[in-house]
Order: sequence, then C-alpha cells, then structure tokens
Amino acid sequence: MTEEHMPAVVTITKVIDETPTIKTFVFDELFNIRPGQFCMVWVPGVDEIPMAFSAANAITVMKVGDATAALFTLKEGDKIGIRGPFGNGFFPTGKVLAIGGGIGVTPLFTLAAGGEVDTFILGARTAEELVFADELANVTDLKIATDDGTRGYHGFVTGILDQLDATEYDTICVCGPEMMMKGILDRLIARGIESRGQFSLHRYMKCGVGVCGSCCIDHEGLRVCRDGPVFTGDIIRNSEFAHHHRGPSGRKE
Amino acid sequence: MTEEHMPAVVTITKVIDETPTIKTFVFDELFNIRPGQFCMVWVPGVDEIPMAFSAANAITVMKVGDATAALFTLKEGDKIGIRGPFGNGFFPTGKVLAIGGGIGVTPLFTLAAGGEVDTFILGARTAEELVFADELANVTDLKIATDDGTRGYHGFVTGILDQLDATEYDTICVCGPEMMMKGILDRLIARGIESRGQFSLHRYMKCGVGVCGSCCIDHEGLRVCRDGPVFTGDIIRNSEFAHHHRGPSGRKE
Amino acid sequence: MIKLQTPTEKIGGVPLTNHMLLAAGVLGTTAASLSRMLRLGAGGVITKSIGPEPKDGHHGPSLIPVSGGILNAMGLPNPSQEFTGEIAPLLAENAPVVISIFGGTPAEFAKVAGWFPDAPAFELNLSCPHAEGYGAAIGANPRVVRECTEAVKAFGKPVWVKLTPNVADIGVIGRAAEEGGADAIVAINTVKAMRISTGMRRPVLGNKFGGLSGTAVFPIAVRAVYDLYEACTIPVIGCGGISTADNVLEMMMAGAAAVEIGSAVYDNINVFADIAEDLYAPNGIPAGELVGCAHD
Amino acid sequence: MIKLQTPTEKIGGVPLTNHMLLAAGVLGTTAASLSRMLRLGAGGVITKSIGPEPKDGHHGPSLIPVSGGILNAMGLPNPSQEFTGEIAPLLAENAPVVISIFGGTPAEFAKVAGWFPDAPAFELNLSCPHAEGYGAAIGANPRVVRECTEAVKAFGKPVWVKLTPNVADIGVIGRAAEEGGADAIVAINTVKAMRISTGMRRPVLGNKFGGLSGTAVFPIAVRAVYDLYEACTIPVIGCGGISTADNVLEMMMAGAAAVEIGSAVYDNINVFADIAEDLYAPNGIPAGELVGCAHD
Repeated sequence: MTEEHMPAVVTITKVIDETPTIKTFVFDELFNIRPGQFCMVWVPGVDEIPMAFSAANAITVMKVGDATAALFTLKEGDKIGIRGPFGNGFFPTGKVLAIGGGIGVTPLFTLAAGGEVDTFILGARTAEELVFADELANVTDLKIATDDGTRGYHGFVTGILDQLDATEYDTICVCGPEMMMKGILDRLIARGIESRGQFSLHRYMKCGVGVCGSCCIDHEGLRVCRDGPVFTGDIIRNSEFAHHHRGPSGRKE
Repeated sequence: MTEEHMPAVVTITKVIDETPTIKTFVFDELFNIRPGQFCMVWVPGVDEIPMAFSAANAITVMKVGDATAALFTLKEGDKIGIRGPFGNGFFPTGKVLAIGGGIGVTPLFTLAAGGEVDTFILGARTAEELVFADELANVTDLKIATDDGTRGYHGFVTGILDQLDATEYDTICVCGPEMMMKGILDRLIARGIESRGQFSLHRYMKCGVGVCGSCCIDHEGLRVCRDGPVFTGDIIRNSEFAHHHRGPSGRKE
Repeated sequence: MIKLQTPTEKIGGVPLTNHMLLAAGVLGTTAASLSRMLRLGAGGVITKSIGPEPKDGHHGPSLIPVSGGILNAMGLPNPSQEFTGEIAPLLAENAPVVISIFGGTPAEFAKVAGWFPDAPAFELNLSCPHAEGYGAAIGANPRVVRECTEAVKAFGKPVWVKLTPNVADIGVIGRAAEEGGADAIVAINTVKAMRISTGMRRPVLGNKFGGLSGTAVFPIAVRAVYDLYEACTIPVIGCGGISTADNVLEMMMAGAAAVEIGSAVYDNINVFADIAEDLYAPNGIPAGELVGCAHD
Repeated sequence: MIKLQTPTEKIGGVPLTNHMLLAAGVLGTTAASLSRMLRLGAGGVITKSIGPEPKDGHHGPSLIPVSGGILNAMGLPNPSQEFTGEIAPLLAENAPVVISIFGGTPAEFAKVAGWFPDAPAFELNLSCPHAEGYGAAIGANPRVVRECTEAVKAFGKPVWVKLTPNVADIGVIGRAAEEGGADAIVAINTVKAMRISTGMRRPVLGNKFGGLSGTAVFPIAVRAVYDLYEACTIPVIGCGGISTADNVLEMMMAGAAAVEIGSAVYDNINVFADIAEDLYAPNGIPAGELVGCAHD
C-alpha cells in the first residue's frame, strides 16, 4: 500500500554564501539521511529539482538554471518543500578515499562529517570556488586541487590521485562533473579496482521515486533516483556514463 | 487507513439438520471469534444477512426469510461469503448464567463450549426444536424449558429463572426472542442487577461495520453491529428494546 | 499546524457549530444516531436521503470496506414520508440538521421537500451513482439539476446540491445548481466503482455496481472542490475521504467553506471530536482566511 | 487460488509472453528501461506517449505518492520523432512493445504513427487528464476518438485505445473506438485529481491538476472494464491499481483479456515477476475461461 509522501514544507533558517555561485540553505527540519542521499527540492511556483543533502537539515546549491536561480532569491524565513531522502547513498567499507569536484563535494561532505573518510581530494576551478575545505581539513587528510593553481595542487583531482596508491583504499567515493568522474573511473579500471569506486551520478529527474523513468541510464535501464544515485564503477563502466545523458523530454544530449 | 475486508469465500463441508427449521452449516475456514460475535453471510445472488457464529467454522441458521430459505438449499461443496467476525461479543466475568431461547442459543453455545458458562437455561417451543441440548449438558448445568412441556420445565425460560437466585451469578448472558429477553431484563431490574445482564440484540443490518446506520437503536443511537450486538441491561432498559425496531427502509415496525 | 476559530456565521444558510458535518447516508437513518453524532462532535448532520416512496434498498452485500475506502450500493433505502416523524424531535431542538432528499423529477424533489416545513435546509442528492433513475442518473444533466434546485428552492429554505464526480466537467453542473438558486454545492458523492469477489466470480455488491468513498477518493474530491470554487460563486462544501484536520484545511484551501465526513467513522466513530481537537484553538484564525487560498 | 496458463494467442493483435504489460508513462522513456522491465517479467511494455513535437513536460513537482496511490502531472514529456532511434533496437528484437502515441487531432496521431513502421502495435493516449488540447481533453468526445482511431488504424497495425474514466459513460467512448477500428480498449488512464500542500497553501503539482493512479483507483478501473466488456466486442485491457495476482484475476473476471501495471512498480520493481509466480502454473487454466465470467 503506497504511503503518502507529500513534500515536507520547511522554513529556511540560514543562507550561507559558500562561493559566488554556491549557497547553503539550512532549514528547520532534520531528515534522517545516509550520506549520498538526495532530496527533491520544491521551489514553489518554479520547479522541483534533485539536490544532495549537505547536512541532515541543509542543502548546498550551485546556481545553474532557473530553479536554482529562484532558490538563490530565497531568504531566511522563506519556505521550500523537501521530498526525501531518496536513493541509496554511499556504502563504504574499510579505508575510504573521497574525491569531490565543484558542487559534487556536497554528498561526500556528509560522509566525511560522519568520520567515514580517510583521505579527501577536493577539486575546484579556482580557490574561491572551493567548498567545505576548512571543515574537511578538520576531519580528513585533505588534498586540494585547483585548475588554475590558486590553491593546492595545480591541476585536476586526477593529478593528485595519480600521486597516491589508489589500491590502498577499499572504497573510493566520487562525485563531481562527469568528465572528472570518468578520469577517475579510467584510473580505477586500469588498476582493476573499479568495483571499489562508488560514483554518485547526476541525471535529469522528474519523480525522484523510480516511477517516471526520466533518469534511467543506458544500457541496463537502472534508475539513478532509486537504484542509485551511487553506482559502483563496474556497473557504470559499460553504461552511458561519460557518453550521453537525456534532457527533460527524454532526448539524448 | 481503511483495510480491505472483502467477504471470505468459504466452501460448505457439512450441513447438519438440527431441527426441522434449523440447520448448521460447517465450512472450511476457521474464524478467530469471541463468543457472541457474528458474521455477515453472503448467499450469492440473494442477499447478505447477519448470523451468529455457532463455532469458529460454522453458523447455525433458522429458516425465517428469503435469504435463509436460499441458504437452506445449499449443500456440501457450495460456497458462501463470510464477512466478520463483527461486534463485541459477550464479556462475562465470574459465575455465569446463560439463557437462550430458540435459535438464540447459538452465540451462547460458543460461550458454553469454551467452558465459560456455569448454568445454562435452554428454551424452545417444543422438544424437537431444542438445539445443542446434548452438547450443552456435557459442559454446563443445563436446565431445559419447553413451551409445551414436551421436555424439561413446562413453560418459559423465565419460569426456570424464577426458581434460581439470579443474584448468585456475576454475569447473565441472554439471547433469544426479544419478548423473552424482556422478561429476563425485568427480573434483573427487579433485583437491581440489570448491569449484570448481557443481552445479544438482533436488528436489521446492512453493512455490519457501523457505517450505514440501519441497526442503530433508540434512544442513544448505538449501533447494534459495532457497539453491540451485546449490551448490558442498564444500557438497553431505556432503549427501544422490546418496544420497536426498524425494517430495511428504516421504518419502525 | 494552522488553528481555526469555529464558525461565527451561517455557512450555506445553515448555522453550524463547527465546520464538519456528518455526510448523508452514514448513520443518518434515525434521529437517535444523528443526535449521537452531534454529541460526538459533528458541527451539523445530513440525514439519510429521503425519497418520494419508501425503499428497502438493494440486496446485500451493500457495503464493503476495500483498500483505502468503502464501496457501497445501499440503494437509497428510506422510509419516505414516515421520516417526518422520525426526525421531528431533532428539528424541534433546532439542531443543525440538513434533510437530504432525492427524487426522479423536479416534482418529486418538491413533493419530498414539502414534507419538511421545519427543516433548516435541504441537500439534494443528485449524485448517488447506483440508483436507476435517481442521483447521478439525472445529476449529470445540467438542466435537470437546475430544475430540481429551483423546485426545492421554492420553499424558501437553504438548498445544498450534492454533485457527482462522474462527469467530464463538474463545474458545468455546479453552475446549473447555482443558476437554480442553490445556497451551496456539496462535492463529491461517491465515485462509480465495482469490486469482484474472485472466490465467487461475481461482483461483490448485491447491486453489482456501487460507489467508492474514503481516503482513496480524497484527491478526486479536492480537485472537484477546486474546480467548483472557480466555476461558482456560492459556497462549496467539500466531501470525500476527509479523516484528519489537515484534510479539512486542504479542502478549505481548495475552496471548501465547510466539509462533510462520512467513511471516516468506519475507522473512528470519534473522528469529529478528534479532528476538532486538532483543528480549533481559542486564538485560531477565521476559516475565511483559508477558503480558496490555494487559488491565489 | 486460480492458476493460469500464459497466453497462447495474440491479445489485441499483440503477442505477449504473459498477461501483464508495463503501463504507458512508467519507466517507458528509454529502450533500456523498457528492456529491463521485460527482463523483470513484464509480458509486454507500452512506451512513454510520443507526440508530434518534443515536450519537456510540466514543471515539478510532477509526481507525488499519496495515500494508496500516485498523483502525477508529467505533462507528456517526450522526444517526439527522435524516439524512433531510441526504440529501434528493441523493435529490432521483436520485443512485445506497444508504442503509445498522442496528438491533438487525427492528423497528428497519424503523423506520429507514421514514424514507427516497425511498431508491433499502437496505444492511443486519448486519456491523459492534465494536458491541454490532448488526452482526455479530446478523449471525452466520441467522434474525435473514432476519427483518431481510424487515422492510426490506416497503418494496418493493431491499435489499442486508452480511455479516460473522467466521463459520465465510458461505454460510449469505448464503442467509438471500436467503430474506428480499434483492436483493443485500454481502461483506465488516471482519474482527475489534485492535492494541496497545506504547508505551502498551493497545489502540490507544478501543473496544479493531475491524475490519480494506484490502489486507490482499482475499484474505479474494475467498474470501467466491466462496463466496457458489456459495451464492446473487442478485447479490453484492464489498467488501474493492479498490484497482486488476485487483482489480475479480478480484472479478468470483469472482462479484461490482459492487464497493464504501472504505479505498483513504485512499491515493488519486481511486481511483474512476483505476480507471475502467484498467477501461473504449468497446469493452469486458459485465461479465456475467466475473462468476463463475473458477467454470467
């Protein structure tokens, strides 16, 4: 029997400017999340979009389209709707390496905050776009990469990965731009440890609960919202991952 | 959230001729009943009627109308629908006297069969209409009354009651024709112990689950099917009991 | 949660002690049971539908709880004119009682209404989905709805018209009722439905066809109320699957000035009092601030 | 419980491996997910509805689980003609795929159908309750239903017509489809519905209005199938709230030659395999012995 899951209507209690294009919205309700789970965020009158939890009572959002732009206009006291938590989340074991790029740090941040990450490679285009760096430095062995070299390693996160022995880690949790994740997957495959990689995928989503099919990935037809969003490298190595994705109409993009 | 309660479809495994006008139908499913509870018996294509359980897998029926006449044509292997058990059932404590008249013996029989009755007064118009007399004699101190004196006491069950000290009993469970029950209630009232009386009422019923209102009794509007069918004497002494009842249309009869 | 004040004015011409009425056809056969439901917290009660002739109703089974709802085909059992005596004591107390009536023609509606000169108001059952020649059989026709409404409105009392959801556009029917002089529209009656006993290989209801009520139809009812609020100017009374205070607020936001509750008594005979405890507070807001606010 | 044989003949012109198809609009956007549902036990699959132009669909929220059902207003998102490439590999495998199509006119239906010369069959979506100018907006009109059916039937393939329950008499629409040459009728699409977020004081769906599916509508769907079985001579495919083998049997007894399952995947992605395990046995009876038996 289907249970009712109307959006929880929460009030924003704090808006934190993380970077010029990233804000954290803290709200007045705690959700029982596992790191890597997401929610559907309802911006009334605009749209509903998937967003990783950055805390049990917060989401951290990059301004990328109409809905996030509308979200960015919201202030303390404004209301949004939250459906979730949804998806499987990360399921790490043993020694854990996390690799996050850009806004992709968000789901990994909750993992690290829970003490589940040993080494964290954090990447961004430039120093001022790094998110959660200070907090992560407190709870993990943090290594930073910036594309322009304004902080840490000058280059991509994969450059740092190449300096490590990835086989020392039992689980490698990854979230970021798909091309970045592809670079990491390739390296894990090269070492024969792609099944240790846990990649959090982002796809266009409508329902968030595994019914509508908008976020299904080729070639197995897995639902990113319900079977994912976290998939091991062996699952996605022969998928559409890093090849194509689909837009709102279902057209390949 | 309302749970589904479609009729259980049961197969008749045995038909027992109890008297010329009374049959017991045994079926192939056990219901978890409390003595005094009833079920709605669906005779397909005919009607659905309330009937007390005479065992966890049986009903005992007197031929009184179209639906019972149709039921009487059914044989071993035929199917009927059963909804229930419904209602409160008897809730005796201490030393128990049961008084049953005619087909009204049925719900009391299950009480006695469970060892909950000390003394049983069983009445019928004539000896051949006595039901369950042998079985009751095994498990209770059975006293029989027949209107025509063909067996036991010559007269009504109230005549036997007058020979006993009703105040010795903590609970007096009663089921039978309403005028018989009225006679007993009057006697309990006279001794100030009407609250020890538990009377199983019969009213025209449609839904059996307390929604339609067909079986509501004056003046408190209690639902015989859900708040009853067993009521204590203090509840019904100022009710429509022994005054009037309503038919299928709601007209007083 | 939002808290309300109890009503300070009549709703649809009827003085109610709260915003929740007992829906027609539920525990409405006797004055005693209607009175009990008022004692148990109903702000008003609708009687069983009364028609021009006594009816015993359909053969059983006539009501079956199904997953999330109740399926029924009672068949409009009613004592007809004899109900005047049944209900007289309650009317004499000035209790908030709405007499539900049905008929096959405007003249029949008028005939029945004429029997109740002391009624505070009438609700016209133009929506029962399983009664040949009555209810939805005529309530899907805007002209008939208007004429039946006019016929009863001639008695000068508040007239509520209860509509069927089994039409392509309920707003059209609502407007017909309004044109006929209705004081309020009640939506919805049950949704046409059937269940089959697979063990018996036949429809479970004696009448085969029936109507579905309860939680299952709540979203259908909210939609109907929302549509009617846009289509009509008279108050809408929301009915269908309400079982919580939040459901009441939701109906109000859709446009309901008050609500009717029926099937929820199956799970909880104290549903009115329980909702009232959640819904009302001394410092509550007037319901008017909520009614229709989801249209803004 | 009654046990069945798997189908030995085509149903509605389509060879199915069992009596259960994945309903349109559920996991039907990609060939990969349709293929997965076939692997997970569906006897056939219906695609997402494809229309004459690409559509992104309504803004969200577009699908909300409610008590006993699912409320949705996706807004017919579809890639239009590009879907021909998407579905080609599956059609090449001769998989039991029915292409669902929609349009605003018979000509639009024909245009879309013409893109799929390799389709085993078409299902016409004349029933989506929340798409202006499409679906139920035109599917309540018998003439339009007949003409759309004729327009697609001209391609010489099996045509199934999916109907809306949001009409006063679904039999009339079913007969119109049959007159247009339909090979089967599918009933029901979702029931018009709405929910309001009381916390937000606005309809929860981005489109405000939507359609209800799931267990809640099962009794409504059984009734529609029963009506259509009496009104029409072509096969009826039952759809609406099916989640158990007993539900499948009940639909068959009402008159369904096969069924579609959609919302039940929300609670259980393995629903097809789970039902099949309960429903079929080597010594099972032909479904034909049950279809419509509740009408006897």
